[in-house]
Amino acid sequence: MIIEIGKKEIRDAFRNKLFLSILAMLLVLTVVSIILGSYQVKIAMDNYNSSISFLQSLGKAELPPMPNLNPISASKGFVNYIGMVGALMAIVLGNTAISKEHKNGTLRLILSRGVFRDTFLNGKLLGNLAILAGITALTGIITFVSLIAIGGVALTTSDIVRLLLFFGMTFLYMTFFTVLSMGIATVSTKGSRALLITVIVWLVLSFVFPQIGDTMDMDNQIPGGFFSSMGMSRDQEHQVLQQFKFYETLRDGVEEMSPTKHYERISYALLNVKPGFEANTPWEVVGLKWINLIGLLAPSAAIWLLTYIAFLRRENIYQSN
Amino acid sequence: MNGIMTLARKEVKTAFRDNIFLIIIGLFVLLSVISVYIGSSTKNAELQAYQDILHLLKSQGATSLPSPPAIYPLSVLSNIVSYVSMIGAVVAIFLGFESFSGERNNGTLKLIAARPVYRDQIVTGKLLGGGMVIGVLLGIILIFNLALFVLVSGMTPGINEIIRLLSFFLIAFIYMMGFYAATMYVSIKTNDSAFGFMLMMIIWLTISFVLPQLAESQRTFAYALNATAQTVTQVSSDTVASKMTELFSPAAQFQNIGKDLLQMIPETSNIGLGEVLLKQIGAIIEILIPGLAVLLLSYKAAQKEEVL
Amino acid sequence: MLRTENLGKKYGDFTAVDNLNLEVKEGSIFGFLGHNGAGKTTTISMLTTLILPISGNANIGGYDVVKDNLKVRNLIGYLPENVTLYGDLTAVENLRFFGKLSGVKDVDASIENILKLLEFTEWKNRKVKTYSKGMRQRIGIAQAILHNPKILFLDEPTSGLDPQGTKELRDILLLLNQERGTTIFMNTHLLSEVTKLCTDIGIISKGRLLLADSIKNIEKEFPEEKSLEEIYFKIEGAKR
Amino acid sequence: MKSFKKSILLLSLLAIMLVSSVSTVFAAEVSAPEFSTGCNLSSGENKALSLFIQNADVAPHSYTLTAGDSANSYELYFSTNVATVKSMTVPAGTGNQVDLNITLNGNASVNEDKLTVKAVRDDGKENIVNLSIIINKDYALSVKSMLDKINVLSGKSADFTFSVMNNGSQDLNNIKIKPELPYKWFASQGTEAIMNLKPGETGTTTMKIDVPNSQIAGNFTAKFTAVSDEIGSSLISVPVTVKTSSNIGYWMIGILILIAGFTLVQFKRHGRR
Repeated sequence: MIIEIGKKEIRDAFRNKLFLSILAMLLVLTVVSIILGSYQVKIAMDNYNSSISFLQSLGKAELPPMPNLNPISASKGFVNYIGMVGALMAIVLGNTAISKEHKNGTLRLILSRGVFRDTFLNGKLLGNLAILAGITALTGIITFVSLIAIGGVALTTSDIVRLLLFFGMTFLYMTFFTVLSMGIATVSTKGSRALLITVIVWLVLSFVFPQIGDTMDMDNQIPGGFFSSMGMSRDQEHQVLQQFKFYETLRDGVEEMSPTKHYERISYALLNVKPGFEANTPWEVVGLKWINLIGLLAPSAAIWLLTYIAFLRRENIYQSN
Repeated sequence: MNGIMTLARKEVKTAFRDNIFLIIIGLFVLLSVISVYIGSSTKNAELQAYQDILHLLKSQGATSLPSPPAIYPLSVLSNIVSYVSMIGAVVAIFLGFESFSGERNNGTLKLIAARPVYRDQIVTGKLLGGGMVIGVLLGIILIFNLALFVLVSGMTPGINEIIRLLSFFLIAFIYMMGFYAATMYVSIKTNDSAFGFMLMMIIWLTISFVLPQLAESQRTFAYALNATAQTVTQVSSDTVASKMTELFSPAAQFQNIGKDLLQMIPETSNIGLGEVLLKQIGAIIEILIPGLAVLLLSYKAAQKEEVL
Repeated sequence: MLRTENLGKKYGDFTAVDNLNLEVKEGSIFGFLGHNGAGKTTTISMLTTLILPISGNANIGGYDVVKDNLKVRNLIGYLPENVTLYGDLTAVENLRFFGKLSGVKDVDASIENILKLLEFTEWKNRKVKTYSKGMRQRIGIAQAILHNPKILFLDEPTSGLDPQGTKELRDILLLLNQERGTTIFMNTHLLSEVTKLCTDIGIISKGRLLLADSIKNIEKEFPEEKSLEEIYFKIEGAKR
Repeated sequence: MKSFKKSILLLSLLAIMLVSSVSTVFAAEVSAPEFSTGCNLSSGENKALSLFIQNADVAPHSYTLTAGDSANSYELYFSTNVATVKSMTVPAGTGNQVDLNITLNGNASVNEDKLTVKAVRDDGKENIVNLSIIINKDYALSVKSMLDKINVLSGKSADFTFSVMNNGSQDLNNIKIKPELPYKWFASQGTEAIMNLKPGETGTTTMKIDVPNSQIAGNFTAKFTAVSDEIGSSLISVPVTVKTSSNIGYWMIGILILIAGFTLVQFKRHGRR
């Protein structure tokens, strides 16, 4: 039963123009960012190697570390695009999954056929997750192929595991927005309103919260950094920061509420975009960043359970607008 | 003219009755207030730190004291630039995405068209109505910000600052109206308001984030290259590639103007308003042109029969 | 009051209205009959200046619907099918908006009058989205007659209404016709509607006018048919 | 980008400090191999020597710089301001300054060393300057962290213990540990602790470092030097792994379990439908 509903979801999605156009855009962006990234990796690699040999020829022993030149950081741009376009696509997918049934009145037809409501929801989720998984896999393949073909780099096992884990996170991130969107569409009676609300929630989670976090970082307020522009000593810096302790706590709390931030943090760590994780094995990175993994998983699960309850208890789900 | 005003007033009224729209407005105002508050606190801390340093030096008997940090009052408000370019655009989209398709679904578009008003007047009325809402919104933010600015930082803005601030809000208005006009055009063309909305969201994402991101990645790339070789050659921060990419993004242009107007860049902080505007004339035109183009297209599209 | 000559409209290859010749006398209630897709709504849209005919012409109260569209719009009231109005505005606000668009001088007084006439004063300050279908239809009528039009166009006015609502609507229309002398032009596919309300009818099928006359004349013309329903099916059947 | 800028700033400060403390040597058009005084160098110490390249020719020339022929092993590189250079172009009739940066690697085998600096002009002309380098064995200070690696939770503090050794032949006074910490980290205790060490003596000191609440999990390095009145030690890096305090994670899991329980109750009470 679940499988049948899931299959129908997949068929439906590939007839949804909006979904298809966003998907196309996402794929184009993936290709562009990966190709650009691969080229940058290639050029930067060449450049680094020549500058290293130059420094060695000078007898300099302390060589500069490779600054973000690891091959897998080519996916960095991809993190941002998934954060925006991928989330939007997931929202469209989840919203249409529910709202089209309302609109066409097919919800009555399905639920009068001996399908439990939870089975119905599970089938929908399964179908949509399958689509997301397919998209993730596709972008993953594009990344691998272009890294090897264009970047011309040999990936180590660790690199491959890191990339695979990163695509896993991407899947989880998109899943969150699909679940959120399905949840809101289930609770709301009007499909287009539900879409609006979901988009607002997305805006708040993905842009507003991180932006507040940035704004609340004092050092971000002045180009070049506040403390260094004032020539402040570390003691003074600490004193000033002590005064803003409440800020700092608030700022953390705000950022912790954003799945986008969690996704970004764990992805940057996995992709070595942020320095400090080069020496760790992929699994150690996940271990260090487990909070972010939970931050991606727990909200999805919680929203899904709440959706169950809402759907189970509702009597007016058949209304068409 | 009367008809246009009636239409415009109705737009304003329905906008402020819509709960979701009110939430967004609330968010917008709240964010700008928070940002000013933080900006002001930072400036205060900065001044405080300067006083501390002075005190320390005097106690050590130093005779040459450092000059006070160059504080440009308006840079306190600088976070507004990113909020307007981000949420401001979304507000404009929310305002406009049902302007025609919604009325079409209600059947009210037919009712209006059967009254003694011309179709272009309907478009003008809606544009005016949207303009009034956006104007009111920016006005609220302006007042809030000014009040908070004076309250928290204790500085009083001079004539020069006020003129700069006003011209920034004027450009913000033009920027948001551009988005509103584009959304209205999409709304005229499509029946499915959800589709139109998502389409505009994608366009917004592209010009506000994707393109600047591409430009940025080109820029940091050029920088990373130099850092590796440990040769700090003076690279102009704009590479050709990044400049080209930004050309397609009114959002980036808007931010550039905003940074100049709100004294975020020391070099342009003290030059006259006219000079700033002259320097950014290309950017201003770039913000203006797409909006005007879609507006004309809207007038044309509204004449068609299928519009109803 | 209303006259069309060879009025025609095509959408691509599809002929929606084909050489329509109609005349509606002042003070009559004209029922425009036809099944779904016959061209009723297209006709009403041309008459209310919403779309342009590709051939022929039509005039209302002596004004051409294409050349003098603004003058025509002043003469007519129009209620399309399934209008929900502005849900977030109250009845009064909706009416004030449409009244002002029609250039009504003392809007508030006219609204007061209309609402009294329609016995709606009780709910006038509630948001329209809280109304039932019947109430909404009444406000729909109110906006259409607010500016005291000479002729009122109604597109399937009773669709979706319950019998009670249908009867109320009928009473309102009769009242309007008798007290203000408003000419009424209404599209419908419900025969029962026509018999109870109309003085004249036109029957349209596939864009062609099959018959247009007063009910009295039609009954004379078809003596052996007992009801309008039979007459309708006979004409429909004969042309098919 | 910010850290990059910061490090540039730091480097330039360092350069200015070094330049002001060192004598200047001229590399003129003279090809004669003469000795110039170089510098006093302690082990682990960075010094920069300013050299001038004078182009007396009527055409601009590019000079390729090399340094070598020394008994001890040094880390050497040339720089202008803070950028590393291997060659430089000097306009006709003018001179350009270039800094030679020297650090002693390991222990010195000879105490009086020489260094040959060669500037090869693009037309093949060679200028050679011989610098004398005197290794100062009186003062030598080294610092070691007792732990190779430190783990700490964000929002908590960690103790760093160091052993400081006087390897020289003179007393060292007022030895302090100077930290270089990541952004927003702060040494709350131990910065003021002072040690005096006799030659060959080893002392230990502890420093408490607060890691801010806002620090997200990851690997960082904290850098330290020991500084006495007489001399500074070389910089040591201690890797620090920050783990996020688990509270937020447990909260999230707790709420999830709560919701799951609630869902279960709902299903039990109302059944599936």
